Amino acid sequence: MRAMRPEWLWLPLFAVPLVLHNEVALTVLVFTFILGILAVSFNLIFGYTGQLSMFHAAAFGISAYATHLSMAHLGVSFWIGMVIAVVLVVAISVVVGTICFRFRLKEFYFAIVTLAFSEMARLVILNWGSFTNGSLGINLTAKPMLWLPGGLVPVQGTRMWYYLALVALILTVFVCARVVHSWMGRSFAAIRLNDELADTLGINVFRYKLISFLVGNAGAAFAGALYAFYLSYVEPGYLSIEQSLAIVAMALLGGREPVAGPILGALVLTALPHVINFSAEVRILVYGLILILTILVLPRGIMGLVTKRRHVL
Amino acid sequence: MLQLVVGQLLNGIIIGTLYGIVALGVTLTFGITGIVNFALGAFMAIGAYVGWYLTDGLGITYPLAVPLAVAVTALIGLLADQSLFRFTRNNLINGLIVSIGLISVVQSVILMIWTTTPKNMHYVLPGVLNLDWFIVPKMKGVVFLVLLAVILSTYAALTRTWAGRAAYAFAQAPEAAMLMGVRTRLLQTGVVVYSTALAGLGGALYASLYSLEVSMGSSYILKGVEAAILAGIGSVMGSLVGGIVLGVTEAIGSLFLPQAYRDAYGLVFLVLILLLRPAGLFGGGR
Amino acid sequence: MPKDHARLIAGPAARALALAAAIAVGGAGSALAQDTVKVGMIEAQTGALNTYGWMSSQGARMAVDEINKAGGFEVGGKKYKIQLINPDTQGNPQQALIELKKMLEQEQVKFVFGPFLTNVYKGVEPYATGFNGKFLLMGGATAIHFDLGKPNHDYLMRTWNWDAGDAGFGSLMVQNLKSRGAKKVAMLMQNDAFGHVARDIYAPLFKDAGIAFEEEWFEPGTTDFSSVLAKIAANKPDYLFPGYTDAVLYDIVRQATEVGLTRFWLVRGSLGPGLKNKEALDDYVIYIPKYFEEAEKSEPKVQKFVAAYKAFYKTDFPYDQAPLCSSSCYDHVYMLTEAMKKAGTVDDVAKVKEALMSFTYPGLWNIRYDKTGEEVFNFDVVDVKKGGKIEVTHIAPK
Amino acid sequence: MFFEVDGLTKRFGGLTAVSGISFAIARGEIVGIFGPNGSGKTTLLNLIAGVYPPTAGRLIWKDRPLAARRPHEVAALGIVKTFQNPQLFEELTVAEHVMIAAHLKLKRERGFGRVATLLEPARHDAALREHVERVLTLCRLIEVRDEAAANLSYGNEKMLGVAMALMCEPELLLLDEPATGLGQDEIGNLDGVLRDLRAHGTTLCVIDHKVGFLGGLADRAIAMHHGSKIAEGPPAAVLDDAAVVEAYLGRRHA
Repeated sequence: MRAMRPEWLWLPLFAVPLVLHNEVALTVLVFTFILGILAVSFNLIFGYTGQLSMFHAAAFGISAYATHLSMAHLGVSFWIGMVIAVVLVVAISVVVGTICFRFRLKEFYFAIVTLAFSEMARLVILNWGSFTNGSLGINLTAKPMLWLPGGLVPVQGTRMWYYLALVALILTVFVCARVVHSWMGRSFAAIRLNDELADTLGINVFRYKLISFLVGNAGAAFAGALYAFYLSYVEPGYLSIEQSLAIVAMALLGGREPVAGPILGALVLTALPHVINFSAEVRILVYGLILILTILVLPRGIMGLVTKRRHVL
Repeated sequence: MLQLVVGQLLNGIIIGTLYGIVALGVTLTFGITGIVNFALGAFMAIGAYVGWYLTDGLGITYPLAVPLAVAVTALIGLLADQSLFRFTRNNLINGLIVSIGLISVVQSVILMIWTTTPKNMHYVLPGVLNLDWFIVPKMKGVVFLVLLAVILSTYAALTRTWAGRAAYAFAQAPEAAMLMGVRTRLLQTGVVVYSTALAGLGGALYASLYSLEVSMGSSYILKGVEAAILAGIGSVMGSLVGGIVLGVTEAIGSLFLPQAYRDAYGLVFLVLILLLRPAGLFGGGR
Repeated sequence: MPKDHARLIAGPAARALALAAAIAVGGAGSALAQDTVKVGMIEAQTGALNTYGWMSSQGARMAVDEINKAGGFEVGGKKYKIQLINPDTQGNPQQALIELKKMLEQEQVKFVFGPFLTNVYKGVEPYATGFNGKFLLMGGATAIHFDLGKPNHDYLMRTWNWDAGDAGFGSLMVQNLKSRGAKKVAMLMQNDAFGHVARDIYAPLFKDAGIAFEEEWFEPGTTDFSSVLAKIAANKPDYLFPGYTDAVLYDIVRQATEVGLTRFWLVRGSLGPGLKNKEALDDYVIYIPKYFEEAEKSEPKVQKFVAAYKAFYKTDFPYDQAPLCSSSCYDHVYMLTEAMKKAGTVDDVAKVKEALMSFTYPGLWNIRYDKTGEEVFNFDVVDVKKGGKIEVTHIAPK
Repeated sequence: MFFEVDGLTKRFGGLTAVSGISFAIARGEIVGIFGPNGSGKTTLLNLIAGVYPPTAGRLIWKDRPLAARRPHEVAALGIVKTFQNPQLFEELTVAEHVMIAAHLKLKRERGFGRVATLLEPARHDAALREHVERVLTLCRLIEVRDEAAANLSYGNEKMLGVAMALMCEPELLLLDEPATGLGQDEIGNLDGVLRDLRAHGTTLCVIDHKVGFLGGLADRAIAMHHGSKIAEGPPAAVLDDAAVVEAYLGRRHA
């Protein structure tokens, strides 16, 4: 295996748009990649540190709005706007995370309190009409600009977005993999294993829980900005509970590890309704069964079929 | 103004009992099986739809339809426990996801049978009781009394009967309880089914007050969970009080603050309680 | 651990490719069959706000079924059948976008009905605009109103009566309300896209009419309104202006009467809530595009439709908001085929649009399009009095 | 003095788990704390490790009051405690478990510089792995280094707990009933490992109710009963102490 550097395995994905001239399939993949960023970053908190955060959709949505608003009101470019959004989300996460972890909220309590915070965020965005246009949402006409051979060009069209999203996803997986496969990832693992033990082993549980929460939400913010500007529309639905649950489902379905596992979940949940034309009732049924069977039959997700044993480090 | 406040105080208490009955189910299930059954909202919907169908569809008299609806719900609860929850005991996340999956399954079945158009049961007991300082719809009053009675008798049963004490003991110290001869399997199944029955009752009564649509349970399970945590998971009377606190917070909140934020008032309160008193209002150490 | 790392990337890559291929084939497989006209319908069949979309599909399915059973319709000496493509957007912009792309790029659909939901419309609008001139999007979403006539939006038509403007019924309704001596109106609207549009339309209309106006909002999914209604009742408004789907109206009207609010004025929703509470209320004034209960007696066409509906869906005919969408969409399908006959083409979008805007279709409703592409039809103001006595005023907009 | 416990008391509500205990530990010795179940041994250990704050009394570490509040701070100062029942990932290998425990060592060596290592995790891990080898050898786990924890014998599970604690390079290692549930030869093995540890300069404080094992190992014994110290001295003497005999035999004959 030494012969081949693993990163090379991404290469086929770069070839897809060249061989596959299918708008719909590419669109599904673009959404998959962006939601993949969301799921992978969520999994850092959930799969590796063992904290069931319900704040992920909020980070995703807040960033989508913040990116647009900073572009609209500060006149900055998409990329700067995104950085501002990420910073904002991280700042909010510091507050939320500090409250949750200082008070040692665990498991379900953590889930509920983070859920509460994301609901509050949703309600604020929904009702702060003058700023967010409330429930009508906002159409985003601006496009991210990129320096490419040929100067500064706007990212538009499915193919350009495909490559942007793919690179963003690889970046995210790379960063998460680096964190997970390092001493920091081992600290996360220790906390997931048993935070009292981690504590007696000299690991500052509060600090590392917070770090994973911040890094994860920063990933969500990254995804949120891309998603909103690919769809060219942002609405309060981004922060809905359904969205949070969908993210959890992606992580579980894909597999909590290895790092890229959740991408499979994102792929299946994004593509399924479009691949098979179920009637609405059947589709809901299938979705429910997927969740149930994943837990009862595929506890390690789709990846569990491929990887032999659980690799936590 | 004072009259308005007093009126909403009472109104909040009444609405709170509906949260309370769900909270009770949440708290019992969590205490005994270590999972949070989010599908209780779906079971509430089952109770509501079956109750509605029995009365308006089959013309069974409502007072008879309610227990029947509860029975049907409990039966489905038993089915769910044996086929699903049995495998997720004491695994919080798995239990959570499975119950969420179950919600979709239930919703899809309801859609297949009764479509998405909202259902409205004929008025069982129309009209209001007008004490000039407080107006309460008669049916709402009845629902309140029934739910109150059920919650109180559940409390009595848990504290006075052997099975109840066994359940309590188990919630405190499973191993010890097992040594005392508590039959874990049976107890856990019993509690899961009972909590679904409670949800079913809540639903069947709900049907007489509000119109039904498939996702009706989702807001109530959230409120139920909030109430349960508010009170401190594991406390029976607490779940009632928790529900009432939540109901009152919302009712009074909607008076002085925009109704649009109603759902947030309870949440803010919940977070504060959790931070100031992690074990909840009534819980011991967590 | 490079081995593991390798695997974790190989997995997704392989599967992504496989699936992409799957979809690609699926797309290619369904090439245009001869003498079928594909009609798309992009509506929410499930989700919190699915009523309109779901019922619309019901009407469209009926019409398509009837037309095909009758052997199709004839354009330029050739018989065409209709293939209805009717996925579920779940009210989710992402899924709607993908489904619309499927219709336009794989199925080569040229005529799409829907969406009713504003967020869905806004989600697909940027993409749809890129297809301007290549297809028609005939939707009921309030937001469509604001885009009609904009450059590159020739593909848009709005298939619902519009409150505002000269041809709109909003001002007529407000006049009607003023004539009832209303001085103070309290609005209780769902906190979503339409709710806000309604506020923006009616607040000024009330102002012009010299009617005082207060607003309250509630979250979708709310069922108990007693607190906010008590608050509203304390201000003693002459009329309550609640919104806006039957899913909430039944609860609002019932609970309003319980706190002593007995006069209602609605621009969306149905008679159902009013009739159900007829004993408790004094006045329930509602805009209804078509008062079925009455029309059924007088108009054979409506009789036929109701019968057909019962037969097709094997259910009773629910006399409320929903059938209105279904009947209008039933008409829309027929009207589209008529337009194609007039235009003598089933794929020249511009010609068909021109034809659509050139005539009044005498279906269940008398539908025509105004110059902007906005639908106009006669409507009724129905007034339910205490005890269920009903007064109907027929209004035909200019 | 290396480490001193001075009038340490812990009450849980009405129950007094530890009352006014005082003793000292010298560098390099093995102190054994006896006591029947429920005599407050484990609570005492948890108090030292910072798991709970004491109700009264002080801890003195190298002649200074122990400033640390939380266990991880205590561990950072060099006092590490093992768990009575090992807490393990069943799917992780022995070596990986010990790697998890390497955090403190890394922190000591690199401080915040360790953040930089995120850029090249693979490289500095190599150094760490050598250290892991050493610890595993010391704990006689080297043969099973690549076994998943699920396949370990109970004895090795507990030994792995010790290895993880050792990875923190403690100056004072607190062992919570290391011999409980072990068979004779496993105890023999444990005894050997602990003696080796002392030889490497680690100070040990071991609590157990296995009189035989601890009596043979400890340089000095402390006997506890109902939360208080009832005897202290050379193990043999302590074990002959009337009060101690009563605490044990009294119940054995009851």
